[in-house]
Amino acid sequence: YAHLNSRRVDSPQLGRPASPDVIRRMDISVGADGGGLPPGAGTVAQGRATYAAKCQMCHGEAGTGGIADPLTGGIGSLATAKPVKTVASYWPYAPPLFDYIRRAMPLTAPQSLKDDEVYGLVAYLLSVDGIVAPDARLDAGSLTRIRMPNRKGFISLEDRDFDGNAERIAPPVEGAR
Amino acid sequence: YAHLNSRRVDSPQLGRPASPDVIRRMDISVGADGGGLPPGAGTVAQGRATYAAKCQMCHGEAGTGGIADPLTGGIGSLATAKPVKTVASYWPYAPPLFDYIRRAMPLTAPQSLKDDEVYGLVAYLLSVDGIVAPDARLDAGSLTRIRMPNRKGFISLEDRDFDGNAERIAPPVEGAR
Amino acid sequence: LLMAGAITGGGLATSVFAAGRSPPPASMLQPGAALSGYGARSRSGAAIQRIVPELPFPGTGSSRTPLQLLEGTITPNGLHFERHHNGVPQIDPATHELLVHGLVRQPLLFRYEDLLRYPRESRVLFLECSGNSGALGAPEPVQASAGQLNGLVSGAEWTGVRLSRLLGEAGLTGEAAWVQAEGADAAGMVRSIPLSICLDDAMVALFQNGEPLRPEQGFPMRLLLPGIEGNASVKWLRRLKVMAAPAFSREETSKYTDLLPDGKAEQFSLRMGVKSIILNPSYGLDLHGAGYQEISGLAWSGRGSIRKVEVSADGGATWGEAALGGPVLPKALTRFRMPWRWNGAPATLMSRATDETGAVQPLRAAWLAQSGASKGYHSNVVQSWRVQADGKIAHVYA
Amino acid sequence: LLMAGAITGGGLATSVFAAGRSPPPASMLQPGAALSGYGARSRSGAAIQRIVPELPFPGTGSSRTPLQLLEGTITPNGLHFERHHNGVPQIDPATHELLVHGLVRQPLLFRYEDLLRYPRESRVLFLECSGNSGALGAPEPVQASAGQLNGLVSGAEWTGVRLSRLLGEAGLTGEAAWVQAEGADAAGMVRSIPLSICLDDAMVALFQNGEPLRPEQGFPMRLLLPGIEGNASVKWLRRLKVMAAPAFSREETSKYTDLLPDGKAEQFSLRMGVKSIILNPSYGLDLHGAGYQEISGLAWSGRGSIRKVEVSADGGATWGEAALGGPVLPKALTRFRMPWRWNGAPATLMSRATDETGAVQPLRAAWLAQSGASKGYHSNVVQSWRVQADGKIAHVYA
Ligand code: HEC
Ligand code: HEC
Ligand SMILES: [Ca+2]
Ligand SMILES: [Ca+2]
Ligand SMILES: [Ca+2]
Ligand SMILES: [Ca+2]
Ligand SMILES: [Ca+2]
Ligand SMILES: [Ca+2]
Ligand SMILES: [Co+2]
Ligand SMILES: [Co+2]
Repeated sequence: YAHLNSRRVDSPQLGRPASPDVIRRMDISVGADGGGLPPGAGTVAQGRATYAAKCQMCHGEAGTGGIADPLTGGIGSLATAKPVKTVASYWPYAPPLFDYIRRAMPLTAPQSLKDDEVYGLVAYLLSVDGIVAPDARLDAGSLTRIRMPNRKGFISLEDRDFDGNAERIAPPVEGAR
Repeated sequence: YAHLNSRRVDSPQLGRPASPDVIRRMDISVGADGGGLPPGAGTVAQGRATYAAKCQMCHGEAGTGGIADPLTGGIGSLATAKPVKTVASYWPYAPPLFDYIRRAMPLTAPQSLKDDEVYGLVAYLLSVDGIVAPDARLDAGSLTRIRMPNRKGFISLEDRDFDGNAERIAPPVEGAR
Repeated sequence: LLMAGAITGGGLATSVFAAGRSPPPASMLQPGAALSGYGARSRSGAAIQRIVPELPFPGTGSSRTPLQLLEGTITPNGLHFERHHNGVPQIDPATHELLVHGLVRQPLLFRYEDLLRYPRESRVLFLECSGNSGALGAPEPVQASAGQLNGLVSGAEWTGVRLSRLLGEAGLTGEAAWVQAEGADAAGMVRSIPLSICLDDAMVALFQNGEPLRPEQGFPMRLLLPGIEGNASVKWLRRLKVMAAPAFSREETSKYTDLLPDGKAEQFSLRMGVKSIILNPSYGLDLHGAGYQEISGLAWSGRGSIRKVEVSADGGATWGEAALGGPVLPKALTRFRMPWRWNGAPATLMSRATDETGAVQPLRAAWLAQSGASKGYHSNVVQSWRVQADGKIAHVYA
Repeated sequence: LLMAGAITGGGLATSVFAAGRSPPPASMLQPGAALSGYGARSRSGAAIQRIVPELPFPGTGSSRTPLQLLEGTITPNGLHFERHHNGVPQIDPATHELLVHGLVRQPLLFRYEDLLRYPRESRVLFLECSGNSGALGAPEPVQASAGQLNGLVSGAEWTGVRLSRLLGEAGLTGEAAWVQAEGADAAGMVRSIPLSICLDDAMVALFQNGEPLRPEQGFPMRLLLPGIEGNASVKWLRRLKVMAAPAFSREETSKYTDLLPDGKAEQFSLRMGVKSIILNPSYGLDLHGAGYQEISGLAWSGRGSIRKVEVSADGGATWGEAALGGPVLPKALTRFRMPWRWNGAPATLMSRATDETGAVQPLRAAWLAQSGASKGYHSNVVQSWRVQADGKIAHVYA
């Protein structure tokens, strides 16, 4: 990237250095590899209680049947005529679930959950379908080691220049009715 | 225009024939040749009275000094450093004055004047600078025969494809300060 | 006043409406409205509204551009489609900052007023939600307007700062291959984007059709990735993290991935395909009767310019090439028009676009064979409107 | 809540904002606004308003587009300049009709809904009032914003019916050479237009930037004459009369004629010249300090496309060629940009455009020599902004 990094003469160069403290405050993201997971822990039981109090109203009992996206169930349905995409059936990695719940849920009060509560919620949700044990206690390490059912379910289109459209795969059937 | 007039195949042809009566109702325009002037007549005295009642409030006494465009005076000023453009000094034809007053004035009640009132107003306004006699009575014929002071003051740009911009007349003085 | 009916010519009526004249319209008889600081639409123009569904959470979902009621290729800012994940935030530009960090030599913060001082570029571009036209996968054709079916696409002239300029200022390091973008909305939405796309024609957009961005389109700043599915053009842009690998966040795993019939899912299918839709006539815009009718619609491709659009009025048995409105721009909506004379017999109207790479818009059957009905994303199938004998128009599968 | 300052890493704080985190912005902590039918501008965006003067008659005069606050080449419909002669009428499209009569084989009436069924075309075009930049004739440079000085020009994507199509339907006769257009406003404004212009690229415009025209721009229909002075693009179009000669009405004699120093006046000077204006930096947009500064502005010509724009930062001693934003379209606004590094010393910025015919924007001195200071119309002189040592910007005559 030398050419790009040196392209400064026709630019005002107004970016101000960001300190590690500022970055830490602004970036709460967690990667698929568990990078960014905070200290803390939570159990299935704690998560069940938090879920009942803060999530059930929208996502339904045990993560399904509410007015919001279903979170549990559907494992094994992806190749059927009626695939059910849930956290349990479709997500490939567990750490991004921590990330998403912490940043975006509950819908009515985002970023209000404590880190321990988030660990508990992930534990509870993943225990519903037996992805983790009923007595599991999750922290950064154990959460990162979880292997989701759909871990191998995705095909990256990086080698196809990120173009997965039908017309780049099969030619149209000319004039077909 | 044969080619244009026959270009109908790719058009829906939705124009509905307009009767002479509809045209007469919609078209009150008067051309420079007096075409379109209605029956009726008005004198300078009648126009002065109408003017005082309906125009003076905006255009000022005798057509000047009000908050709206000056209508009188300025004859002979066009070539000076301070040209004064008025009906009297600048307009080339009288019939369009009838047209304009009837269609657009008074500003607060357009198309409320009777045709006789319009004849009177034109007579009065043009009498201020002696373009018509103080006792003039104008009708379609006499109004059309009026010769305005600036009758010959305009140069049509028809032969220059309607482009009178400075840069089509003289080349820019390159690099001048 | 004497009204219409008076004898014309030599009549002696003195009313202004003498000689058989009826009153001019009211608009010509009284002064109109004053000059104003920001014009409003006409009464009937104001009836054109985005299509807003009933939602359980009113800030989470999409509103659609009523494409069939609009013209040209520019969408008015107020009618640009919306897709939000937890509502439209009110952001104070004076306190909003953009952080560029991660695998860079120097992490940097940019204020809004800073970005306003950078070199700018303008591009006329479409933005399309990956889920646009997803209803075309339904077993039976949904009887809905072209906007209801396809309204998650809009076009605008966007102006902003080339993203590569900001990334270059921070200085990229050798392992950099992905960028995580984050929005300052209540979803804190994040998305991992290939660095190659960020260094291509991506911009941080600040203006839309000449004005500052509107809140729904990401004021004070948004990421704008030409030709890429709309969700990745993160609104209310707050943070860009240069990474070696994607974060595999919710939006690029649980959502915006393309499930195939075998249960696998294509991930990072980012570029939108070549597509066209007939907007006029279409469902809800029935024909008045046999005769001339212009067939008009929009075509676009995430790969670049539209090369041609073909139109059929016989369900695809024969095709004719439509005229493309100029200018034809890459990754922008292109208006196409085809003169047609309806003879009153039932007809099935279709359009099919080809882009500058030679890619041809797929027929629905071909798309289904490759994608499966539950894909839901990247639907660019050829659509069909059936003109019935009474002029009513139905959505059909040809 | 624990706030910034807490020790990071191994701290046992249980608050969501532990470990030295300060609260995210409010926009990320509560759901945002719901989806809406027609989006509104941001608070700061809404501060951008047309420049409306104090007028004795609030419907008679002009409001200007604040060009220096906008971007790109498309003017938002709400900010398009206005010029009215007795206010903005409210017209019911259901009862409005267009009459085509005069030297035609068959006089015709067209309803709004009729015109909506005709073949359409879209063009991105500028519209400029003949009096735009008239203040440049003042003996001393007026200290006012670029919008105040030049805001009687705007750009939009216009869509409508080619005028030649309607004239052809009525059928033109041999003597036809002029067309009188009339608006349904309280001025009943009429204008005689050469038939050659009406048969060229003229249209009856029905849409603007995708929406129906706004009332101030002539809803439900207006005449649109590309490259021709704005007044002749009659709004609220009601009647077209084909004639053998002009009517010499008020707008083409008393107004919109160009008085020369010898007292004669050029009449039917209809085409707008080649012109450019620097919008950034400009009066009111002072520089923050020495360093990089993009010079940006707009260029256009009533004759067609812009071929090039040259920019000078030394009062015209030397010139450099600016980059033109794509697409460069005929009779449309073209954005130009020039990188510049201000060294802190006083500088005089100028732009000069050349159009596709080779015509070059005139210097003020040359324009005055040909036109005289009292011309008032068709002012397209090269303008100059003086950047003072403190960064403040003044309007100067170079
Ligand atoms: C007021 C309603 C509401 C509440 C309360 C709520 N959610 Fe959600 N949740 C939603 C909505 C709506 C979405 C989809 C958001 C979108 O479209 O981006 C969602 C999405 C999710 C998802 C993503 C599902 C997927 O597969 O993409 C997860 C996980 C989730 N919620 C977990 C939770 C948890 C844990 C809680 C409790 C702390 C919770 N939610 C509370 C409404 C709610
Ligand atoms: C309420 C104010 C008002 C009243 C009353 C009024 N006028 Fe006017 N007049 C104006 C304005 C304003 C203009 C300029 C309109 C424009 O800019 O198009 C004008 C323009 C004119 C012009 C065109 C001048 C030129 O050289 O272009 C004439 C002639 C005229 N008025 C005549 C009259 C007559 C005759 C009456 C009385 C019946 C009248 N006016 C009443 C405000 C008024
Ligand atoms: Ca490229
Ligand atoms: Ca989005
Ligand atoms: Ca995708
Ligand atoms: Ca031409
Ligand atoms: Ca006008
Ligand atoms: Ca002129
Ligand atoms: Co989307
Ligand atoms: Co004008």
